[in-house]
Amino acid sequence: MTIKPLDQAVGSIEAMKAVFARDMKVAFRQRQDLLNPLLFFMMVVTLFPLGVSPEISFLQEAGAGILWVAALLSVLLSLDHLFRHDFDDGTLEQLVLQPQPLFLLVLAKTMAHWVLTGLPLVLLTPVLGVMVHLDGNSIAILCLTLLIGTPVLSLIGAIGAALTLGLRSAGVLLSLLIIPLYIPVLIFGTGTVAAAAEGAPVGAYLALLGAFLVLALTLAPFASAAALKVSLSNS
Amino acid sequence: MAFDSFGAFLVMEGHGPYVWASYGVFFVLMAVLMVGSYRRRTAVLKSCRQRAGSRSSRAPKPDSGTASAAAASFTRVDVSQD
Amino acid sequence: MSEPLLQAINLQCERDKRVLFRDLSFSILPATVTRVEGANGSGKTTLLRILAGLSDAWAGQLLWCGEPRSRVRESFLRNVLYLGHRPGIKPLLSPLENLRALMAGRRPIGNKALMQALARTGLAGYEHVPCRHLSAGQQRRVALARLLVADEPLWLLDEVFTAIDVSGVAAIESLLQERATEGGAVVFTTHHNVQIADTKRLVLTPGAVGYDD
Amino acid sequence: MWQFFHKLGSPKWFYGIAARLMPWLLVLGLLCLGAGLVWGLAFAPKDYLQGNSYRIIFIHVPSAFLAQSVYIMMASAAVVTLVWRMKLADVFVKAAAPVGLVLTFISLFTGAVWGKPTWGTWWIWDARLTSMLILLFLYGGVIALDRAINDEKSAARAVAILVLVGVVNIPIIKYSVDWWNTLHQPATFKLTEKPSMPAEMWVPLLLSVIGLYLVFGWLACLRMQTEILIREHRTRWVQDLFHVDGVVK
Repeated sequence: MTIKPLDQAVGSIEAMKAVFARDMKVAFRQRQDLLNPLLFFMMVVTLFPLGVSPEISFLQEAGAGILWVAALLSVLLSLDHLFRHDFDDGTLEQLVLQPQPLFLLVLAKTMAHWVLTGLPLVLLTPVLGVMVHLDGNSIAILCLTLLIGTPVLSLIGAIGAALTLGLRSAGVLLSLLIIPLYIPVLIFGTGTVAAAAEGAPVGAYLALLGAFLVLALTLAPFASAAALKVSLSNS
Repeated sequence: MAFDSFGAFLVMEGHGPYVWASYGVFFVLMAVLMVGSYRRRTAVLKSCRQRAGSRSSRAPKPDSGTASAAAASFTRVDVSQD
Repeated sequence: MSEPLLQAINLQCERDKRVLFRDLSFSILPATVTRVEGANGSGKTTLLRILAGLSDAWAGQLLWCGEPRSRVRESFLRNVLYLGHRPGIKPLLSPLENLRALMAGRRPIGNKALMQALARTGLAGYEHVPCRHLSAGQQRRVALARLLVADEPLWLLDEVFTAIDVSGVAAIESLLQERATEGGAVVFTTHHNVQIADTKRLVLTPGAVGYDD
Repeated sequence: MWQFFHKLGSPKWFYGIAARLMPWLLVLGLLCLGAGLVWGLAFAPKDYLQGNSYRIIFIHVPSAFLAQSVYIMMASAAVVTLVWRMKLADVFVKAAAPVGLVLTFISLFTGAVWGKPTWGTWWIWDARLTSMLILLFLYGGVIALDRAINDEKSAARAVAILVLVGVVNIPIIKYSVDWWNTLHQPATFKLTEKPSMPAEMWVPLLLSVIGLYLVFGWLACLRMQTEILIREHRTRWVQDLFHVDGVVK
């Protein structure tokens, strides 16, 4: 008596859903961790009026940039956890051994990461925008750029998180590797708000940010998946 | 020659410090890089040579990478011996 | 004799400039139980990770059903179940949620069967308790519950008996035995004194490698 | 063809070729570089706008140029590492990255020093300098990652992935920095862009670029040899390098 090799596997979409659902569930069991990036975001923004100047004119001019930098740093801070817990408890090994293409599963994980960190940051932005005296139009544009930009941050960051998995001082190394790659998104994110403040049309810039997102969506999961395999092979 | 004298060449109409600082940094860094790389190879070659020498003088081992582990006894160690 | 599931030809592994094993050739046939043996550091875990497709630190050939493994990777992954040192259990989730998540990508199974599997591993009543409140042995039992519902023809089990009590070990022995008579193949490592009839032995000794039936 | 490819990837073969090539690379490289720099420093006419400070161009441009092409070369090697797993490719990446870092630093430093007499300030957030600064970060990241991973094979593949991700980003970074630059300051006059450069200026510039390329070739060969010796010191052919008829040389 033998068992015939199996050929039918669970579809990729179903598998992605399961990965996404598990990450959400784990995150909501530990709600405090969800608040940390948001608190960090608010604190970094608070540092600028205190450290530089609370003058309305300065804040109006620098506000969009401050919020973008703060959002970027909070995403960066949260990236270290993206794969680390899974790596420590062995879930990641099982993920890599799933029969579906790994880059899709990684994409599902990255999407969960964005929903849990990027999206709350965007939702919090109007409040902080008012605190740095941005006008309504600028706040709307800023939210829009963050909405398109933060998924890019998560996608690119996942590559760094996968590369530095299991290394000593992974957190600092992760920032070193990833910050240079964040620069284009930052430039266009804040640039769009600045252009809008001057009354220039921003459609083209938003489209460009969208192009970044599409590019990151198509390429980054492959790089993250390859990096995950390398990191696991090394462990 | 674009300059009238050697002195003028050094001063470069006031731009001398900038030009010479740039060239200085370039030469120093390139020299450090080149000499450093060369000396590193020399050191590695030396250690390889020593290894080759020690290997040819001793009986050749089949493979140094796979030393067999001695059987462990887990008997207690007498710490008063020294 | 049936076709081998997994075949290793002249497998060699080098880690940190140290050769763990070389010229290792063997076949894993259906309906067999193979025990990988060797001292600490002889490369048992590494071998299982290589066989599972987790580690790249190898040279040689690995065939799955007669074809190079890299060419049939997707089908290979569907047909192999690997349980490692780290059992893949999320401390924040309950045994039921963990088991469901682990099966989701391979063989989605209804709640009833999952509950039954958990009950049969001795976790009845703990199905909804977050795993971090369970003992190490109980957490491992959650991972082992997969074996009760898994349909993969080849199981690679690394140190499955760790933290399992005596009666549990006996139960797992008979589970593996039964799996082999059903036609599945099992490769496992352990330092426990395990009695499974007709166990093949794959002995890893530094430098030289022996394989006897 | 395949045999040739294999031979190309063999460290032993490369070691021999490099040893034969290196003297030529060094001598020709130093000659070109020396000729270009002496010409540029002492004989090229002075620039009518910037005066003598423009003579920094003869090291600034070659090092900036090379710093960028070294990264492109590393990216090509990274593809080879990931696709064909050729050992030599990752030896090259490892050997070249620190050289690229130093060249990037030189171009940044000379750019900053050049800025002082030209713009009246040491640092200006000019598009070129900013791009080079980001390139410096990219090099730093590559080297840091390589140092952090102990296992040679894993390090090679991880670094290859990072270099490739970086090279996809370089044009995007360059484009966005250019755009950012026009947004924030109307273009003043650029350091290295001249409407038309007389031959007495561009010939020495070309000479020093070629010279620096050759010197880089020498450096890369040298550092790759070192890395190969470290990795292969246990193999037969390395041992044989030191034996002639059983006697240690």
